[in-house]
Amino acid sequence: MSGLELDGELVRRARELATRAAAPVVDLARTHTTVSVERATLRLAGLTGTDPVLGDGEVPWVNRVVDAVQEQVGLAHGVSLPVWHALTSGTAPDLAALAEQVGAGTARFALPDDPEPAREAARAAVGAGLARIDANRARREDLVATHGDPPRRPWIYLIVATGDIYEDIPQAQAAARAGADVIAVIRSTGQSLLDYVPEGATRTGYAGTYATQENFRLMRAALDDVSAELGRYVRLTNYASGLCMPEIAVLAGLERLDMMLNDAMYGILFRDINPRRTFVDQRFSRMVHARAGIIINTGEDNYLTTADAVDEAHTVTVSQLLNETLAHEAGLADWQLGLGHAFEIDPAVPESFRLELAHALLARGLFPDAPLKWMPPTKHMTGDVFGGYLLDGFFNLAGALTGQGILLVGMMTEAVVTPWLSDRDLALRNVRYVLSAAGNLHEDFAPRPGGFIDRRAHSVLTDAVQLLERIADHEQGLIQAIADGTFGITKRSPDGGKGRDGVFRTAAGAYNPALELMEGVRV
Amino acid sequence: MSGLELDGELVRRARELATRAAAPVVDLARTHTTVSVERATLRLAGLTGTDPVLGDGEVPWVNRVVDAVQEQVGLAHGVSLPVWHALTSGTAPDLAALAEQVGAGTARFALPDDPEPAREAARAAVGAGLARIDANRARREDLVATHGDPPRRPWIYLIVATGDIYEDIPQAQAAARAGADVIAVIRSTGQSLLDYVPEGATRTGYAGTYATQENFRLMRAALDDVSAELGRYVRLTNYASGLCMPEIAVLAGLERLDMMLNDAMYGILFRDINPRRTFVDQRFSRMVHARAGIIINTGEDNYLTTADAVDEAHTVTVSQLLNETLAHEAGLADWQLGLGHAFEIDPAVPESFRLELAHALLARGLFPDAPLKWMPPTKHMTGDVFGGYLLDGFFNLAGALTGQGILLVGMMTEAVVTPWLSDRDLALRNVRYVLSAAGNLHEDFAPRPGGFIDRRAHSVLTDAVQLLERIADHEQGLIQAIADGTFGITKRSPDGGKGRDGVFRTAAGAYNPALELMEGVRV
Amino acid sequence: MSDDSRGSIAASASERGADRGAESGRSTVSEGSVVRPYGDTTGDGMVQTSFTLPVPPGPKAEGAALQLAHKMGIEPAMVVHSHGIGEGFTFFVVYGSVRHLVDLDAVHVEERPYPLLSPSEVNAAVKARLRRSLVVLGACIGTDAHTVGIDAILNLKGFAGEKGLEYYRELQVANLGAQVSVPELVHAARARKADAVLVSQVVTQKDAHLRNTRELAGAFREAMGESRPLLVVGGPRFDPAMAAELGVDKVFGRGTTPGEVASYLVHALVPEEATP
Amino acid sequence: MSDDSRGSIAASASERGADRGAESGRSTVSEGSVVRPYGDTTGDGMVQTSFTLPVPPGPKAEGAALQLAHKMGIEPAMVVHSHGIGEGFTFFVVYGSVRHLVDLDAVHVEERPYPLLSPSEVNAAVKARLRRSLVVLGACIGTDAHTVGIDAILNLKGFAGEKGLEYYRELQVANLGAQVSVPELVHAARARKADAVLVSQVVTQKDAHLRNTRELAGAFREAMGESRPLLVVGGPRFDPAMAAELGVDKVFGRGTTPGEVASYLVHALVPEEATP
Ligand code: B12
Ligand code: B12
Ligand SMILES: Cc1ncc(COP(=O)(O)O)c(C=O)c1O
Ligand SMILES: Cc1ncc(COP(=O)(O)O)c(C=O)c1O
Repeated sequence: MSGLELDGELVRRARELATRAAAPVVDLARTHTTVSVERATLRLAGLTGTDPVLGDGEVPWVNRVVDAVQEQVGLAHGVSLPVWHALTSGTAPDLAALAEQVGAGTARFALPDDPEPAREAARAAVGAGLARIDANRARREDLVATHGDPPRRPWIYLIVATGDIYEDIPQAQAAARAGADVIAVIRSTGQSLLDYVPEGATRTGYAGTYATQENFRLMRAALDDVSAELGRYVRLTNYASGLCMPEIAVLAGLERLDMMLNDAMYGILFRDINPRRTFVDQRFSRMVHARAGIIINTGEDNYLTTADAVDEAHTVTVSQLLNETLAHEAGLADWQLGLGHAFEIDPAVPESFRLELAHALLARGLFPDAPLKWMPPTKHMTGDVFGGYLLDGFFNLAGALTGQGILLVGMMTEAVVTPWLSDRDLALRNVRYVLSAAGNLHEDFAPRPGGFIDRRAHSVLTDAVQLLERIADHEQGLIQAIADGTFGITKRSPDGGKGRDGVFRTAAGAYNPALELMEGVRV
Repeated sequence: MSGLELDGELVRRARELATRAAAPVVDLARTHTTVSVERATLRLAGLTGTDPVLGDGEVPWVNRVVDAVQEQVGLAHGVSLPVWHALTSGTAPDLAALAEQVGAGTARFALPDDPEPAREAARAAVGAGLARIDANRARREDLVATHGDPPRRPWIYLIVATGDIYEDIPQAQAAARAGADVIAVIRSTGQSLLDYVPEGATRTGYAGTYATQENFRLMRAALDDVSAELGRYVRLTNYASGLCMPEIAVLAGLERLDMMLNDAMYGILFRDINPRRTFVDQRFSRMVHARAGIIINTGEDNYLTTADAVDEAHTVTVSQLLNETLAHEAGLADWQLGLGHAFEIDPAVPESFRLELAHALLARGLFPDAPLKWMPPTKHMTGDVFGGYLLDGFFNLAGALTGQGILLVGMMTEAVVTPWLSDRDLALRNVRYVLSAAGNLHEDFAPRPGGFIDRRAHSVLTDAVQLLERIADHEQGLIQAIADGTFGITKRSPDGGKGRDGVFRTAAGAYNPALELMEGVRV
Repeated sequence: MSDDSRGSIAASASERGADRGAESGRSTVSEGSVVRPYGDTTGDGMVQTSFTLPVPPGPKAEGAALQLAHKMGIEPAMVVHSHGIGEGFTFFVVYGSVRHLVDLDAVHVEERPYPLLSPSEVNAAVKARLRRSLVVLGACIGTDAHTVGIDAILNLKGFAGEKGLEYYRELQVANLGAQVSVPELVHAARARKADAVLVSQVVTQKDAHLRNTRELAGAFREAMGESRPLLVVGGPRFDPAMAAELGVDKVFGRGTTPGEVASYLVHALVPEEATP
Repeated sequence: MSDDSRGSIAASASERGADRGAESGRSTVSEGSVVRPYGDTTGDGMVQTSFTLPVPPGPKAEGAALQLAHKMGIEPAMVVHSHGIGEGFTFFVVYGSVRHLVDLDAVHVEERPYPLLSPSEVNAAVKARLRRSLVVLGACIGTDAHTVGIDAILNLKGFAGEKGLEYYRELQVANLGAQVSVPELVHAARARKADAVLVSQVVTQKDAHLRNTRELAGAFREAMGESRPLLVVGGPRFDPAMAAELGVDKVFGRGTTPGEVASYLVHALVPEEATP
C-alpha cells in the first residue's frame, strides 16, 4: 500500500509533547517501589512455591516474605537488603529455608550496616534468574531460526479462553495447525485484581485461564511441539497488566513467552488499579520484557469499547505515543512495540470502512517500525453471527490493506460467548480467504492526497497534538489526564483504586538488584 | 474507480470480428420464422386464452391456430396472411371466434390471392398490441419520473422463486422494502422447454414460478404498490429465453415488465434448444424488448458454472461482444444491454479477488454505456453458509469497486436451497453494509498500469480477440463455434436440440405485421 | 448489524420442561395460534443449525450429525457441510424441517404491568407521591468489569437516545462502578439508605451471572431481611423471566433502556397515593 | 470454503423415527460411544441455530422462538439476535446447549461393501470375469438441467483428480445429457442393452428428486421387470441410505468420485468368478 504523507513537523511535535506528558510518570516510577516489584525480584532470585499452612495453601512464599519484611522493616529500601542480609549473616542456608522461617514466624529482618555483602549475594541470586531469561531469549532465536517465522505479515493472533489449561492446550494446538501464528491465553476474569500469582496447573478459570508459571510452561511446551510439527515457530502470549505486572513479566521471561499484553494504563482505566501502583509496576515489567526480547501489546483498542471510535479516535493516537515513550524509557526497542488499535467504528456509520482505513494508516505512518496490533470489531458485534462474520472479513481486509503487523482474529460469536472451537476455526478460514484472495490488494490501494482518507487521518493527528498540548501543559501530565477521564471516558484519581497501599517511596540507600542489573546502573 | 486503459485498436478489432462472427446468425434470423414468432404475432393482435376441451385446457388458442395454419397451408408465409384472410373474407367476426372454429375443427385457412386486405387488417390488429406496449413504456417513464430511480448504482437485483405467485408477492414486496431495486421471478425448472406459455395465476412451480401473463400482471401491480409506498420505482424481471422467447417478450411488453433475461445462446447451451430456433426467436424477442424499453440481461455468467472462470474468462468477453452486436442489430440501445458476467473464480485460487476485479474492469471498460449485470458466486458456494456469506460480501465489494450496473444479490444458501425469506434479508443486509461502508472505496482504488490487474485484463482481451478471429474465419461463424463447444464447454449442433421442427424458411411474399411495424420496413 | 429486539419474555413452565416429543402431522398453513418456522413456504418448518461433534470427519461423523438433527426434531435433515477441526472434531452445518409446532397461546409474555413514563412524569410522581427523592445505587459485582451496560442505564449520557437515571432530578443516583464485592455493596446500601440497588452482570461463562445474582439476593436477605432495598439486575444474557428463581425483584435483558428502568422503579417504589 | 466430507451414511431406523425425547442428565465427559456437541468444553452440548417465524418482532416472538428452541431440546436457550423481516416475520439466532446425547454405536455406517479399484483393476475385472465390455447409460431426468454432476462422473475430465468413466476401456459409456424423459430413457436402455443406468437429480425443491427417482424405478420395473438394468442415482442432496426406499440399487451423495462409482459397478455387475 502507498502510505500516507504525514506532516513531519506535526509528528515531531507530537512525540516531543508525549515525552513531556509522560515525564511525571517516569519520575514517579524511578522514585518508588511496590510489593509486586519486590516479589518479582525474589522470583528472579528463584523463590517459588506457596505456604502450605496458610489459607488453602494458595499464598506464594514471595508474598509471605515481602509482607514479613514490610512489617518488620518497611519496604522503603526494598526487600533485597534485609533478605540477603539474613542469608549472608547465616540465619538461613537459602531463600527457601528463609521462607520456611517466615512461615513459622521465626524469621527476623533488619537492614545491614554494611550493605555490600547483601548486595553482592542478591546480585548473584537475581543474576541467575536473568541468566535464565537470557537463555530463553537465545533459545527463542534458535527456534525461530530452525522453524522459521510466519510466512507473511500480519501475524495471525488467536485467543483461547476455556478456563481449563487442559482444554486450552488442544484448542491452541488445533488453532496453530489451522494457521494461527500467535496464541493468547486469556486470563480468568478476576486474576488481575489478585495481589498474588496463583501456582500450578489450573482448570477453574472464568472466561479465561489463570496465568501461572506452570500453565505458561505447559502451553509453551505444547506449542514447541506444534512448532516443530508445522515448521513454523508459534508464539505464546499472556497478560501482564494487573496487580502483579512485574511478577508475571518475570514468569513470562522464565518460561519463554513471546508476547505480553502490557499497557501503561489499562489496569488503571479498566481494572481500577491505583495509578501510582501501575506506573511503578509497568516500568519494572517492561524492563523485564525488554531483557527477555518479548513483544508487548498495548491496550488502546479498549478505549473504543467505552468511547466512540470516531469521536475519540485521537485519544488512541495520544495513548500510542505515550505508550511508546514510556516503553522506550524502559528499554524496549521499536520492534517490541505492538501498539494497539481497533476496528470499532459502528458499521452503520456511512463510510465506516474508509474511516477505519484512515485510522489504521495513521498508526502505520506514525510507527513505521512497530508491529502494530490490529484488534477486531467487538463493541458493534451482535448476535447476528452472519453479519459479524462479514464484518470480521472487512476487518481482515483493512489489516491487509494497511500493513498491520499482528492481526487479532475476530470471532463471529463476540457478542455471545467466549470463542468456541468452531468459531476459531471459521475465523481462521475467514482470515485465510481474505489474505489469499485480496492480501495483495494494497498494491492497487492508493488513497488520494487530499482525499477522504488522507483528510481524516490528518484531522485525527491534529486533534491528537492539541490534546497532548493540554496534557503536557499540566505539571502532573498524564497522571492528571487520567484523573480527567481522557481515555475511554473513565476517570481515575491518583489516590484511588486497588493496590495503592503496596506502593512505597524509596529511601536513600534503597537497593534492587534486578533494576541494577537490567539498567546496568545502580539505582 | 480509475478504469483501465484498454488498447483501443484491440477493442475496435474485437467489435468488428464479433459482427462478422454473428453475421450468419442475423442472416438466418432474417430468412426464417418459427411457431413461436407467429404465436407472438397473434398475441400482439390480442388473441388470448386456452382451448377448454383439449387436454386439461392448458393449450393456448395461439398454439391451436398456428398449428392449424401449419397443417393446412404451412408456415412459410407466416400465419398472418391466412388468418386475416379468413377474417377479412368474413368466415369469422374476430380472432377469438376464429380460434373457436379452429377448436371445433371447422376453420379453413388459405393464402389470399390479393394479400393487401389481409395485410392491412393484420397490421391494424398487431398495431393495437404494439400501441399498448408503447403506452406501457410511457407509463414506466412517468412512474420513474414520479417515484424516482434507485439512489445509486449498482441497482440491487433480487430473486424470488417459491413456485407460488401468492408466496412470491409478499416476498417480493418484503425484498423491495428491504432495499431491492429489481425483483426477478425465477421460472419453474421445466418451463423453458414448454412449447407454449401457460395461462393464469399459478402456484405449482418447481424451483421457480411459471411465467404467465397473469402472474406478470399480479406481480407488476404488487410492485407498483410498493414503488408508491417507497417512493422508488421497483423494477420487475422475468425470463424470455426458452422455446417461447418471442411470446414471453410480447407478454412482458404488454404487462410492463422492466427487464428480461434474454440471451442469444443460453437456450441452446443450457436447455439444448435447437440453435436455429433460438436464433430466429431471439431476434424477434429482442425487437419487442427494444420497442418496450426493456433492459435485457444476457447469460454469460452461466458459462462459468460449467467452465473454469479463469481458463475460460475470455469466452465470456467473446459472448458479450456477440450479444452486443446481435442486440444492436435487433434495435436495442446500449442502455438496454445488461451484459452478464460473474464472480465465479474458485476462492481457493491465490489472488482470486484481484482476478475478479480484473475481469469486471475489463467488461466495464469494453461496454462503458451498458448497465452490466454482475452475478454472484454460485459454483464455489458450499454448505458452509458462513464462508458463503463472506464470499458474497467480497462479491458486493467487487461490484462497488468496479462500477457494475446491476448487482444480483448472492445468497449464502446458494448450494443448499432456493433462497429463503431470511436468506434474502441477510443478503440485503450484506449489500447495504458493503455499499454504505465501502461503496466509495473506488476513489482509492487505482490498479497500476502494468500491474497485476491491468496485465490480467489485457491478456483476457487478447485471448478473446484470438478466439473471435477463429470464429469469424469460419463461414458458419457463431453457429459453428457453438457446435465446437466454445461456450460453457457445451457442444450443440445446428440440427440438434428441442423445437427444431418449429422453424421455417420464409418464402417470397411471407408477411409478418409485427416485424414490419417494429422495423418500419416490410419483411 | 443492529439487534432490533427488545423487551421481556417468559416461556411458559410447560415449554421450559422436557421436550413433549414430536407433534404429529404438518400444519401446511399456520392458522391462528399455531405456527411453524418459515423457509420460503408457509408451514415448511425450515431451520438452519450448526454444531461441532468430538468425532473425526467421515461417514460415521455424518451419521452422528444426522442422529443429533433427528433428535432435535429435524426431519428430514440434510448435512449440507462438514469439515474436520484438528484431529477428533468435525463441524457441521445442517438444514431441514423441524416437526415441532409453535403454540403462540402457550407463550406467556409478561406484558409490562406498568406504564412507560417520561423523565418529567417520573420526577413528578416521585415528588408528589413519595415526597422525597429516590436513592438508587448501581454496581457491577464480582470480578465483572463490564460497566458499559450499567453506565448506559445510569449515566447522563444514557442509551438509545434516552438520558440515564442521573438525569432525573428526583433520583439520587450513585454508581459504584465495577468489581464491587457483595459485602461492600450491602454496606453501601445500608449507609446510603438505598431504595433500589441496580446490579449488572455481563460475563456469563459457567453461569457466573446466575451464581453472583443468587449470592447477592442471599446476602441482602440475610443482612436486611424485609427491609432490604429493591433488587434489580440486568445484563445481555439474562432471561427476564428468571427474577423469582434468582430471588431478586426484577431482571432486565439486552437492549434495556433507562426509561424502562425508571418507570419500573416508580411502579415498584412509589405508592399509588401520595404518602400523607 | 471447501467441503471435505464424503461417503455414505445411514442413520439407524430408530433415529429416523420420532424423537425419543430428552435424555436425562448431562454427560460431562464423552466417554466411549456417547458424545455431545462441543462448544469449548467437553460435554457442554453447545449448538447454534437460526430460523424465521411468521410472527411480528417483539416479546411474543422471542417467547415463541424460545419455545421452539426448547422443543428442539436446547435448554437453556439464548435468543442472541432477532430482527423483523417485512411485516409479520422475525428472524432469530439462538445459542444454547442441547440435552440430547449422540450414541455413536447407533450410527450404522454403510461401510463400502466393495473394494475401491483403480481404472486398470476395473478394466481387468470386467475383461477377465465378464468377458465383454459393460454398457453404462447416463442422464439427468425430468426437467433437471444440471449436468455438471453426471458429467463429473462420466466425462473423461472427471472429478477431484479422478478420470470419469469414459476413460475406462472396458466401459461403454453413453451420456444422454439433461432433460431426458423417463420413457426415452427406458427405451434407450433397452435399445443399447444397458447394464447400468446412471441418473442425476440436483433440483430437490418439493422433493422433486425423490419423486422423479421413484417414477424412474417404477417405469423400469414395469417395462423390464427382473431384466431391468442396474439403477444408480446420485445428487448432492440424496441420502445414500435411501436406495431401498426409492426402489433403486444404489444412491450416491455429494462429493462422489468416478472411482467409487466404477468400483461399485464391478461389485454389482461383474461375477466373482469368470463367466465360462
Ligand atoms: C466492552 C467489552 C469489554 C470492555 C469492558 C469495558 C467496560 N468498562 O465496560 C473490556 C475491553 C475491558 C472487556 C474486557 C473483558 N471482557 Co468483554 N466485552 C465487551 C463487549 C465488546 C461489549 C460489552 C458492552 O459494552 N456492550 C454494550 C452494553 C450497552 O450492552 P449490555 O452490557 O448488554 O447492557 C445493556 C443491557 O444488557 C442492559 N443492562 C446491562 N447491565 C444492566 C444492569 C441493570 C441494572 C439494568 C437495569 C440493565 C442492564 O442494559 C444495557 C443497555 O441496554 C462484549 C462483546 C459484545 N459485543 O457484547 C465483550 C464480552 C462481554 N467480554 C467478555 C469477556 C470474557 C471479557 C474478559 C473477561 C476477557 C478476558 N478474560 O480478558 C475481559 C475482562 C473483563 C472482566 N473481568 O469482566 C465476553 C463475555 C463472555 C461471556 N458471555 O461470559 C464478551 C461477551 C466477549 C466474548 N465473546 O468473549 N470487555
Ligand atoms: C451450475 C448450476 C446451474 C447451471 C447448470 C449448468 C449445467 N449444465 O449443469 C445453470 C446456470 C444452467 C443452472 C440453472 C438453474 N439452476 Co442451478 N445451480 C448450479 C450450481 C451453482 C452448481 C451445481 C453444480 O454444478 N455442482 C457441481 C457438481 C460437480 O456437484 P453435484 O451436482 O453435487 O454432483 C456431484 C455429486 O452430487 C454426485 N452426483 C451428482 N449427480 C450424480 C449422478 C450419479 C449417477 C452419481 C453416481 C453421482 C452424482 O457426483 C458429483 C461429483 O461429486 C448450484 C448451486 C451449488 N453451488 O450447488 C445451483 C442449483 C443446483 N441450481 C438451482 C436451481 C433452482 C436452478 C434453476 C432451476 C433456477 C431457475 N429456476 O432458473 C435453473 C434451471 C436449471 C434446471 N432446470 O435444472 C438450485 C437447486 C435448488 C434445489 N435444491 O432444488 C441450486 C442449488 C441453486 C439454488 N440454491 O437455488 N444451475
Ligand atoms: C493491555 C491489556 N492488558 C490486560 C488485558 C486483560 O486484562 P484482564 O485480565 O484484567 O481482563 C487486556 C484486555 O483486553 C488488555 O488490553
Ligand atoms: C439468459 C438466461 N435466460 C434464462 C435463464 C433461466 O432459464 P430457465 O428458465 O430455462 O432455467 C437464465 C438462468 O440463469 C439465464 O441466464
